[in-house]
Amino acid sequence: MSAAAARETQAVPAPIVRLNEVGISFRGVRALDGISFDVPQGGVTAVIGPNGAGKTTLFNCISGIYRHEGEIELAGSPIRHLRAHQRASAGIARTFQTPTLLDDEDVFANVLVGTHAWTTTGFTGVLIGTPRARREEREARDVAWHHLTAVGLASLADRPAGALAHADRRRVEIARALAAQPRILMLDEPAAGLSGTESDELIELVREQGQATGMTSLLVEHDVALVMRTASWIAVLDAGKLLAVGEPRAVRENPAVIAAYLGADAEVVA
Amino acid sequence: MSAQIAVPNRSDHREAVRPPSAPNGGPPVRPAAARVSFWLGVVAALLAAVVPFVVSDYDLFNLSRVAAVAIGVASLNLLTGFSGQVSLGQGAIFGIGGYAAMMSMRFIEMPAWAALLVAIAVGGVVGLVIGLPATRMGGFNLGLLTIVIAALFPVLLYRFSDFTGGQAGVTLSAPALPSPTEALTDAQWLYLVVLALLLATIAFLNRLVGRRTGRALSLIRAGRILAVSSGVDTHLVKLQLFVISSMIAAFGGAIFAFVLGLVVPESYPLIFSITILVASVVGGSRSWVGAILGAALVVYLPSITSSVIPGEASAYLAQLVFAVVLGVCVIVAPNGIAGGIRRLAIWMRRRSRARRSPRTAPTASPMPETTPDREEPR
Amino acid sequence: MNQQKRIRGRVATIAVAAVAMLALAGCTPRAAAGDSAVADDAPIVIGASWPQSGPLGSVAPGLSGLEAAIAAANEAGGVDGHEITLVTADDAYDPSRLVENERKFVEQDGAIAVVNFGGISIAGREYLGQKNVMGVSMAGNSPLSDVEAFPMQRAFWPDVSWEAQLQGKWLTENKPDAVVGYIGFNNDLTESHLAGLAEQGIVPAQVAAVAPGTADLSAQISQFQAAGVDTVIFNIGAPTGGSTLAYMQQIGWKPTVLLSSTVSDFHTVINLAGPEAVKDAYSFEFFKDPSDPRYADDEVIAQYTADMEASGHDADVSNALALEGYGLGAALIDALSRAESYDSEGLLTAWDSFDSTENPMLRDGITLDASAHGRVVFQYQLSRFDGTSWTDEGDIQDVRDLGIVD
Amino acid sequence: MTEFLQIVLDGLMTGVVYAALALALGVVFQGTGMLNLSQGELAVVAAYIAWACTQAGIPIWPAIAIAIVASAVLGAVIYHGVVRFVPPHREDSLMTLGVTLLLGLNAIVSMVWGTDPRAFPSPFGTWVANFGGLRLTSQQLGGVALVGATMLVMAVVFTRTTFGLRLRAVAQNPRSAAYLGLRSGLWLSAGWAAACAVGAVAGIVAAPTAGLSPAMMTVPLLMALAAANIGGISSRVGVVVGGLLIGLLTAIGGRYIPGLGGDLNVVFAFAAVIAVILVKPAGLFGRESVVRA
Repeated sequence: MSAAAARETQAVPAPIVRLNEVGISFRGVRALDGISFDVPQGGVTAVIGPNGAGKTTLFNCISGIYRHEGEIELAGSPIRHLRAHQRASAGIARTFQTPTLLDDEDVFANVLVGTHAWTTTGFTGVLIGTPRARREEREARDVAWHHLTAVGLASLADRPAGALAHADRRRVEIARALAAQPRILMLDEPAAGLSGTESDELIELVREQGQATGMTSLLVEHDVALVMRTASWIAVLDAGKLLAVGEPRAVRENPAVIAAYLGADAEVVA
Repeated sequence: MSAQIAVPNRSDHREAVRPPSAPNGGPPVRPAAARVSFWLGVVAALLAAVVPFVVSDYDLFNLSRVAAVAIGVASLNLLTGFSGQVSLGQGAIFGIGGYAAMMSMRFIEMPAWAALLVAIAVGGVVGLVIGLPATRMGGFNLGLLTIVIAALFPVLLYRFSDFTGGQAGVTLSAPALPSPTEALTDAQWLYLVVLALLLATIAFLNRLVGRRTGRALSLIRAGRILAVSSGVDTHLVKLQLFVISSMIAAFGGAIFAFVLGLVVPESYPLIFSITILVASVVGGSRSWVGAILGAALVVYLPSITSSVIPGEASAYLAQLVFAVVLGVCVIVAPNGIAGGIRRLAIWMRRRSRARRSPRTAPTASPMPETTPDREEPR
Repeated sequence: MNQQKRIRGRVATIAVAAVAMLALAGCTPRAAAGDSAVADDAPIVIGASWPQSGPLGSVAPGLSGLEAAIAAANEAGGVDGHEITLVTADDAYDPSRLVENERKFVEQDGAIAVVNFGGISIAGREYLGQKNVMGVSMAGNSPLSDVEAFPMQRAFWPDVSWEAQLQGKWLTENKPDAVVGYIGFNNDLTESHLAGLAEQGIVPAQVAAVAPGTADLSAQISQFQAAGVDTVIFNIGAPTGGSTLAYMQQIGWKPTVLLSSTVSDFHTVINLAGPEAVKDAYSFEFFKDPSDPRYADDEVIAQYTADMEASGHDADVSNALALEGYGLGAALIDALSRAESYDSEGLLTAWDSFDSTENPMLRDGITLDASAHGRVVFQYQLSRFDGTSWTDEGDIQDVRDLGIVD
Repeated sequence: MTEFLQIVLDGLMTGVVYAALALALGVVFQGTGMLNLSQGELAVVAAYIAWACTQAGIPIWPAIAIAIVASAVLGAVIYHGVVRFVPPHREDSLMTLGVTLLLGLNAIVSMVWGTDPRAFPSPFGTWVANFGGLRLTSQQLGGVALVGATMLVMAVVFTRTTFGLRLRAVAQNPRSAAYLGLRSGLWLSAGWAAACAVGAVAGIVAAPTAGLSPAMMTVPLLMALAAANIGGISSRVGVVVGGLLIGLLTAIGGRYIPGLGGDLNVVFAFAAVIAVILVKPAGLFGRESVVRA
């Protein structure tokens, strides 16, 4: 199926993110090739695929870490020319495969840094302490506190982040990403290293946030069962190419997906 | 290109997330420990202000030197401790500030305050020039770039001796900051002025790292990917950081020159720049108190060890002791003396808490390897 | 466990208290600093801030010599019954430590004079002037001749530019067509030296001004050779001078070599280069070298050696700098013995009235003389190295007679 | 032309010392993340040990062997006794530790052997090779041979032996090496030992020319830092080429660029370094790490 055809058949009414022929090569190896699909506004969209399919690379393209080919639109405006930090300010937030925290700062500070994306005070504003800067600071702390409470870690606010258990690190990272008040939140394998209930709780948390604010979640995940339970829209990558995109049921039944991705282990999906 | 992106509906959903009523009493605004250290800082500052009426002019001279060096160390703390950029050239910028101030006083006959402003401005320009390539580098490369600047600075001072006075440097025929009143000697007045400037610098820096800008620095320190993904324009922030840090270093250097009454090339060899880094790390690079402690250590320790240790090879034995003390500090207190003291304080507080409620407390669990040592002095 | 913790807590408390005590003990209370005039039998205090470590740690033997001279004088009953107390401190060739030391000497020890080694003495001139305390530096740097602006500062070695003029004069007379190459440090000593040469019409065709610590000058030597240099003037100390001479010897390049007096001693140059490499080099000398075989039976050197050994500095005996420090000490004692009062003013007046005064450091026939420049040595002996020893060439030359200094 | 070639040769010969020192820096940096500012002083210690051995009547070559072995042991001891206590990500602490080692070793050398420069006999004799108007001293040729041989040995050890492979595994990723059952501490101290042995060769090659003194390696260390940068500190070939390049650029810059002279010639070399790292931050031979989250 050609990319254009895919778009035609799988187009969604109001995409928050629209990928158009996104591609990238590393030392001649084609890591992503002509990826085009839409991420619908709201809800949870998952990107799945075997190891090395290019899922994290795709995240890095969307968030602007890599210079990529093709165009990406966020809420209808092209963002290809925007650098990573500008895309973050435009409303793209993300987490990482292994949670990266400021280990020597406390948990609250770790969530507070997330607000950087939507606050604007610069060096001069901070030094002079304008009323606007103070208002913004107060607002940032409120938002950070809200999300820290939401992930259930308020009681650990003054603990150093370096001393947290893995599950709590994930939570702090998600609280940080939420504190950025993104329009789209990209979660890179949020369930890795978590128990079933823990990961369900996390996804539920994100989903609630999406319902409250209209935020879209984009998820890279290995746990196919989890994806099938939670995602309303799924894109499948294999070896840098888009295999299929659509609703979970449609994807599950797509023969190309079953052949390439699920292979012999097809019953996992069922 | 402006970082301001039109994001419709942004404010709408911000309203939505506003907590209806902050649970648990809302975000922790200022922990009790910070309040304690604030008052401790006030007491220390008051004590420092009383000192000139107690000790001799000679001691005041040394204390003034410590304060001036501390400003330089604090400027490096901003760079190294708070944003993770290790610079080995801060001593050269310190020296450039000294030369800028002394030359504008000596040759253009500026008043001292104007000379300080000139030093700050020159420091800013130098910071910009270093910052432009430096923002593209990190770690090892930045270390090299700055070590070159430090190594070349004294050579250039000799090379352009018509301008810089060569070995004789630039001297003032009268104290840069003479006492305005009979009641205070020049040394007392100078000390008080330098102390006030140090405290003002620290207040300024503390403000800078406390709010949004400080968070940007923390993100940069944690890594470029995290920083840009969180919306930090790392190039811009690093450039601003270099400019600000260099301005403060030059400011400290100008004050140091005023304290000494002269600038000569031998004051700023490569080892001086390295010493500033040592002071920063050993004192505690994420603490302003650490900057003062580090400065005191590098100013006092060599003289103390060489006066305490008698005998033929005393100078090198003193150097050995100095090196061992520094090495032990680096290993025992990875977050510097200030970090070590903080850790001790936390440990003692926990211990007393544990003693009060022996059942509930998980009793003196070994201290976590990393403790938050964001200092809020004063 | 609990016991252990309590002990640890106590240790911490004690440690904090101890640090606070130490900090306080390090300071001295504010008190009216007394007059620096010396009571009847009180010791005369002289401070010496000298590089004993750091980039110029190798000049430390100079201080040993000074200490030996003072110790010997005290052994002999001091000056008119007054013992001389020499307070020393390491400045690691760091100007701010030098000033710190000087302040300590003056404000806490009551020193009437401060002795330094080198160019960084410039840093202390202003302060000593304010406090009216005499300063003596070993250095030959030209800025230290500025007695008018800094009336309390004196220097012991002659100005380097004078010797440069002697070299220039010698070249014009003996080798008028010389193509000169110059090797020196990249500091004001080189500047003063080149200025002195220019005064006599000598402009080196090639100048290598290198950073201290540079050792490998093979590229510079190639450049000299290619430019047809046939005379090389060295004003560069250890290790560069010695290793460069050795390299020239090895590649078989033998231009006329002129060594500056302060870089012509056995200890730092000749032993390093090997005597063969220095053979037939010229130097305008004013001080003796205790390592030079020609002084093996010299009485003054024997006395110097005995004094060094008596004061426990025998390790440095063979170092010419130690002898120069000894000479500086002897000059101070001589001035003190003639001083009318044992304070800065008295010492300074006496220092400014040397008149054909003998000094153990100086070569035979050379004496100390007072002058308006604050310098005290004006005579040089042209010498040639014969492979084992420096031998005299012609008579002693006096820069005042030659019109180099008025 | 002859002069130019001669200066090129002289520059390259000087660069040999930088190359060896830079190689030592690279090995330590890769293993422990430490920019070891004391590497030069460690080389000085080695040279003094060799000299002390000759003073004690041991012939020059055995003395050199003893010095190299002693340096290796010293390196392992320093890693084991001091460096391993500082975590690899604390760049600033590690650099400070390097400074304290530098000061401490300098003090010890000064106390034991004094600060006066001493003549260090060339192990290669004092002959000169002349060819086509150019000349090389025995010391220059021998230095090249010795450093070259050392590098060859290093290359063989690193790429052809299990010892070297393990060393590289640990250096590149101590944590995953631990999973493989390699005791990273042991291997990292082996890395330090190897680095200090190479550094010792640098010191011994430099000493006859420079004259033995505690500050002998200060300038070469600076040049080695530049060499490591221009070539890429992660590449063993890179640092060696970098060292030769820096020696060459310094010599040529001092001769042919007016106004640089013998002290600012480093400016030219460093300007080249900065130009290179702006274009290629990992250095000429360094592997560009692909940005990954």
